[in-house]
Amino acid sequence: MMREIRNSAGKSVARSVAVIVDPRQAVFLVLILLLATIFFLNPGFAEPSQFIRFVQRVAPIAILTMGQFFVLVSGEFDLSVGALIAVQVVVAGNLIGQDESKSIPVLILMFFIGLVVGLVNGLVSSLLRVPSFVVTLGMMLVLLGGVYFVTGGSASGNPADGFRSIGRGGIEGFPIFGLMPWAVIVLIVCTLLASYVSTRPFGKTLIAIGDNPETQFYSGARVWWTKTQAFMISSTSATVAGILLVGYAGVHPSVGRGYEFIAITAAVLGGVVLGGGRGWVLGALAGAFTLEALFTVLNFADVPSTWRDSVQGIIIIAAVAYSAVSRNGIRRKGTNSASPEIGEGASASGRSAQNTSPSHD
Amino acid sequence: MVDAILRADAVSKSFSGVEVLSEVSIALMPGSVHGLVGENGAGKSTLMKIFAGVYRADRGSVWLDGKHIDFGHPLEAMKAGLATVFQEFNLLPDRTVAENIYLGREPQKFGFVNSKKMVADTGAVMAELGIDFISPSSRVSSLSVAEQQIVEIIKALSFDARVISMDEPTAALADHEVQLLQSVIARLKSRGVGILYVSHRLNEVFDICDAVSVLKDGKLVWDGLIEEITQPEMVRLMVGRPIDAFFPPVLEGTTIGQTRLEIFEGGNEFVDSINLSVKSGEIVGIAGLQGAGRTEVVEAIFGAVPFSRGLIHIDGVETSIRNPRQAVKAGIALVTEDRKAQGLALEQSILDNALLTVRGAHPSRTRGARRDAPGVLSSLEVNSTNLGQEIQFLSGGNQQKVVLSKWLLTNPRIVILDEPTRGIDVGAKVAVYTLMRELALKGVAILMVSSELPEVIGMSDRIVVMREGRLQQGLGPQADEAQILTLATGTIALTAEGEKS
Amino acid sequence: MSSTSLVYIALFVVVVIGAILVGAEGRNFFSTGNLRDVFTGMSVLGLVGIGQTLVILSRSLDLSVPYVMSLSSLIAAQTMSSGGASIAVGVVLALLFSAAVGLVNGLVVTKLRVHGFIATLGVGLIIKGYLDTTYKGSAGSVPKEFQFIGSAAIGAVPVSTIGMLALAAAVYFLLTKTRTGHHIYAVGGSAEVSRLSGLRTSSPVIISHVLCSLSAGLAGILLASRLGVGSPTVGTQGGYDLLSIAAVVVGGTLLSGGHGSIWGTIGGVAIFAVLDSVMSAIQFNPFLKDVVRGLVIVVAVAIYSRRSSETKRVRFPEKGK
Amino acid sequence: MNTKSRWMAVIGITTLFTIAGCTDTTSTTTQDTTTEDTTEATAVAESEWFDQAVFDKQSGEREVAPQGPVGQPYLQHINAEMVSTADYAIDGAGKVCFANASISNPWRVTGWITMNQQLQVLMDSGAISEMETRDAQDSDDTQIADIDYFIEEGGCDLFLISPNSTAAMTPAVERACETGKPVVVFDRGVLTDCPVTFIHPIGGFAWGIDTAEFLISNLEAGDRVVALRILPGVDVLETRWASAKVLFEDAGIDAVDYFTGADPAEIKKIISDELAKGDVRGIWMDAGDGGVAALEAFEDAGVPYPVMTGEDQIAFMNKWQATGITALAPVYSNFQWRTALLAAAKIFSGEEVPKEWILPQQPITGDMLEAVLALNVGMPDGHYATFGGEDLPGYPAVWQERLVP
Repeated sequence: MMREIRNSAGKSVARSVAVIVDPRQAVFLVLILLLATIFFLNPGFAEPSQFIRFVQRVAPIAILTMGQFFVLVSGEFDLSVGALIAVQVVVAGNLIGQDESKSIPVLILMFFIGLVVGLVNGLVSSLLRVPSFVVTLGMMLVLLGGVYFVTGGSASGNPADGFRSIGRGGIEGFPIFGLMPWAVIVLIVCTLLASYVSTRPFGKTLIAIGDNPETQFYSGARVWWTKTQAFMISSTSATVAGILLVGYAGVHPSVGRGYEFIAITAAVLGGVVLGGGRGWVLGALAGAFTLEALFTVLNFADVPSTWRDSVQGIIIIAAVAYSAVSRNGIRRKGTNSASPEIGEGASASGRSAQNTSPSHD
Repeated sequence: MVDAILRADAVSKSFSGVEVLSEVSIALMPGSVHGLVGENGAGKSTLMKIFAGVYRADRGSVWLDGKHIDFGHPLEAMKAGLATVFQEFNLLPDRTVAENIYLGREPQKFGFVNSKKMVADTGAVMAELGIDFISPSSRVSSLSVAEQQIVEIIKALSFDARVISMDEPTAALADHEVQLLQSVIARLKSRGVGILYVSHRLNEVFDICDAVSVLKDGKLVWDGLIEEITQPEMVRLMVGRPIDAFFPPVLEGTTIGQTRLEIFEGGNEFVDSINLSVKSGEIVGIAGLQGAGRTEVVEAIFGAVPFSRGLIHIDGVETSIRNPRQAVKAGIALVTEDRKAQGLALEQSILDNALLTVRGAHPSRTRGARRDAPGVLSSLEVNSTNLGQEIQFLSGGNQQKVVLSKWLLTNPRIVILDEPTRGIDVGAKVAVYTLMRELALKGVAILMVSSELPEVIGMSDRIVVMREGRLQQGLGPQADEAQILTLATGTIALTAEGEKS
Repeated sequence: MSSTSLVYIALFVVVVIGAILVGAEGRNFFSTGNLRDVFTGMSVLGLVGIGQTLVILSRSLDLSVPYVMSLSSLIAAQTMSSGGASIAVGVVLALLFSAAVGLVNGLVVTKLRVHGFIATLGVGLIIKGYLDTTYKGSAGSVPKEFQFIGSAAIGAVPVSTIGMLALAAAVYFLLTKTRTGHHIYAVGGSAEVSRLSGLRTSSPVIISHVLCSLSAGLAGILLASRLGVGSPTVGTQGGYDLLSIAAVVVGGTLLSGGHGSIWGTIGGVAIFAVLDSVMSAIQFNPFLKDVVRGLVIVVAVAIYSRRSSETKRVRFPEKGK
Repeated sequence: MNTKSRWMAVIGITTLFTIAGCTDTTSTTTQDTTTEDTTEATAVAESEWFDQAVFDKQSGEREVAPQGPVGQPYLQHINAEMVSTADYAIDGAGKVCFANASISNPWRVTGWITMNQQLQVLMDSGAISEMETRDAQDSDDTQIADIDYFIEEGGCDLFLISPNSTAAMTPAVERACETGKPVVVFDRGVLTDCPVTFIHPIGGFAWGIDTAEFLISNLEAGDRVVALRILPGVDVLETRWASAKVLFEDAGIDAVDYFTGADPAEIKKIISDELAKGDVRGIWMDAGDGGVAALEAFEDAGVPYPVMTGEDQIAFMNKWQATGITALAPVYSNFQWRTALLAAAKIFSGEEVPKEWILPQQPITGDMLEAVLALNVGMPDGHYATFGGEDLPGYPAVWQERLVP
């Protein structure tokens, strides 16, 4: 039924309402309420020109979250994206510098770097059978250490404004919004791409792999390659996020720090189940917006900055607990959800892992 | 007359609004074996799980030794002397046999686990049952499927239970192991233990049960002594329609054509010198004991654990199959022995499962398959209201039908079925057999592995028997069980098991 | 070969290479001071790793440890500042609070069915907020006699490390010789199987979470005694959340739960301690230290997973094999 | 801070839960405690770091003309009480053991580079034989172990310590002192006077005073100032805010503070939200890292630049020059890294050094900007203008390429 809603979501108003009231899609409800709170605390924020700025700001983390989505539904983790963003930001800063003409070649290089990182993550975890949590943790350390080593802890300077305008500038005199940021357009493109890919055989196979990799192996799917592609999507999304961030904020090795956790949290808020097999890319997108909206509410409400982490922690747990418990209510039988598993679907022994479905005969 | 040791009075149970048990009453006498039969979805397992304390009855009451019981937890049931052998394997691969058997009630000394005693006691129980081929301290992951099933049963016995309910205990067992189990059951009967016995193998039910209850759609449709009912009558009660021919005959116009699949001297670390051929339109049955290497052969052909020696020819062309993907591309389909672990993605919808293989191996054909899927599914009578439903909520029979659809949508030239009817109801079995005949008619080459000798004999055009990883000589369709067993067991029974322990 | 023995082979290799590198610097790796440096490096990470092993065995994980450590260091230091008898009170209080956090983690994971990753991340954030708001820097003070625990050593082995190893032994005992231990393995292996075998599947998970927070609390107290004060950042400084998980997996324990050993973790901890000590001794570029750590983690686990690929009984070995 | 709207948020969030159906006790109860503690906590926060005595001391030191060689600020000192180091004198070169907190931020990297160039000079001059460094990577525990290692194994003639935190490092530093070898502490202090000398710029209160007074003099009462702070709990940073906060309150400046982790993206988000709330007239930073992003937020929002205090970080200084804003660049004199080694050399040769070596801490004002930038041509964004290494070998290339040893 969830999937039924998924397939048709957005196609008709009635259905989208159905999505919002569906307990497992609580994220949309939460998002709407948070936005309402923002508008209430600061009516000016509701003006299109202001609101589009908010969207622009969320774009990088939203894109990152959608990338993370593909890794998570396949039952894996990608902890390396934050560090990869830092790398990309610094690469842009140091290689483009003030010479705009270098933008295109460096862009190509950045995407290449991203793909290589994803490829390594994917191959090491799928072929060498190292849990992705470990691989990407190692990759995170390598990338961070590397970027600090190369840059001596600080970039030489910001890249040319022309390059930065991708994340900073936009189309002037755009109807309604005044300025339509490029970042928003990039976000829209990425969203369309992501939701398309996730409904393609690739996307469906990926989710099924997250559910039961052994079955996919016996069904003739290239499990290792499909998963590797997921990691490459994730690291590409990190690259795009990096490009937007270097534009939006400029160069600093600390850009992207902790984004891996934000992205995973956002995806989970959006109904993606860690361990794989369940999730909806638009849910993940909504999760990212929810999280950022939450931060904004906290800013507007003058909650002391030191308390923000606490509120964030509570919201995350509450939201995830709610959807977990409600899903569980629907599945009636609390199978292994009492002991959640890390994304280790691949290594879980087929039989004991599959003991967990209710058989009604 | 003696009182029932276990009695259910008008027990009812519903899941998400669907009533799977309504007003069911049965009485189990001490020292008797009480059969519980019915199609999948009839409510057998649910009833057992209520006895076992896994579920609570919505209405009605359960009485053990005349005491009203309402277990909130499996442990309470076991402690009360009501042990259950579940259909799925409930063992921890990373733990030893003894640790598995005493899980949750490890013997203690000064508050600490007494491992010595644990191993000793396990050994004792096994000795009592004459099981010498499993070591109490070996890891479960190192045991064969049958051995694991036996450990399951030992586990239940190790509670000196007064009632033991067994859900499909022989599903994974080869015939000689079934006999072993039956001797165990006889011993338990003589001790006055009451046994609740769920099985789809009707011969078995008639062999060992004293009384039987037939369930259909959650209701008790027949209850009485085994002498009072005949097998066809029982089938009629279960499926609601008479099944005249249990094994459908070869369809009109089926012709056995060219050799489709041929293996020369195939071998790897599990099997050796495999020479096997299947012609188009032909159904070849592979018989043999558990652990004789049957599954290993089909997994080798399918590339899951590929041959490291020998050649595979398909339609006379040498074909290299290093992994399942290459097999699928070559037009081979494998309906695996373990449906849930290797055949399905349980949290995905019926439709997504039916499209698994196409999406995974032939993405370009997805659009077409997406169109055909509903037709194929309904042709197999997958009785499910909407294809968006998660497959884990379907009965075993329907799940198996979805697995078959998943393969049919790839239009295979060679179909391999490994224990295709394990743990599924009579109706579904017939559907599988019929499908096999239809595929044969279409000229598909079919290779079937089965532990149920009647099935092998009833369906095969040709039978090959495996023992200790090698093929014995082939037999014609007229082979009888005795011939097969002699080939399968060799001179001494249990050799296959013996040398594995 | 068991993965634990692999860990110690790996450790041996690291020590040999390290000794050579240090020797090249004209130093003796096996000198008292250097060994003490290594052992000291093991103590705190070891304590956290022991706890982390328990939660991971029960198929969860704990990202809140750094904050628990900081919290407990502060509670301990502030209570002890009056000296004398208050030392015991401080230790007890710190452990009580730690245990409480572990209890919350365990309940959120089991009762609210929140994945351990999110649950402990969230709880960690909640504590972080409290620490950042309440403490503007280090607080309290630890009496001299208690600081002794952090600095004292028998020969090359610090008392704290001996304590850590004692705890490891105790946990080893718990895992192998008590029902609780057996059930932690069982639930980590398969919750459903354990449930049908009559276990209350939530209790092992909750217990392992409580014990994990307790050992993190102990680590915090140890840090307090070393620092002489409580610090709201001491836990995060060391990055103990991910580092402890890394130590556990380098120790051969499976993240998927149900399989692993405490001595493996100690081995993993030792590997990291030796690495750090060697890299410091040869004045290795600080930025590159993380690169080395990252590579070691991945390579180690890659090697284990190669070896531990489950082997069926071979009936027909390949010729030449 | 406006309690009404805080309550608003709390109510908003709590309703959120109830509607989202999150009625489980854990979350709601914790929710309540959140609100209660908030008020308490902020009450605590007021008093923590502010110390009137230190405030007055540093306020005074700002006015004092530093002693020592002109044009060599790294050798100058303020209100110095000289102590003899004759007992520590050694013949020939000595070995320095440097327990460094970390080089994990641009300021420390710059100092570290300068220090190593200074080391070359002192090694060539035969004052120092070698310097062995252990980097604690921002961990108190590691640095304590490092110091103990040096005591046991270093064969050190002098311990040079840049503490990762003040109180926590005290016991270890005391152990170092007990060896009888000279101990030199710089940047952050320790709670013991056993070190031969403690080298540091005037301090955080001075920073707070300079910056706050600058903003106050360029703003009117009631103006809104956003204070961007890197992270809580670090004394050298907290004192900067503690003093500035007090002055802002007295002057009726409405200052709200945030922690940014020096992440420019975070900084930009915060400023954008603040601008959405209302006009922001001033930006105050406890460290200049990320100051550029703050200014860009104003550009993107299309509102006039604020009055701003950043730091002598090149990125900020360049932006300052480019935009011509009204700004001040307070300094936490980076050249102290160099002074530390020079002090070591003096001690080896038995020259007297100040017991507390207070270095000049001269903020960079608008009229100095040109001159300062001229000395830092081609330096990377993360470089600090008062690195004070202009006369050292390798200048400017080493700093431009940022060659980290």
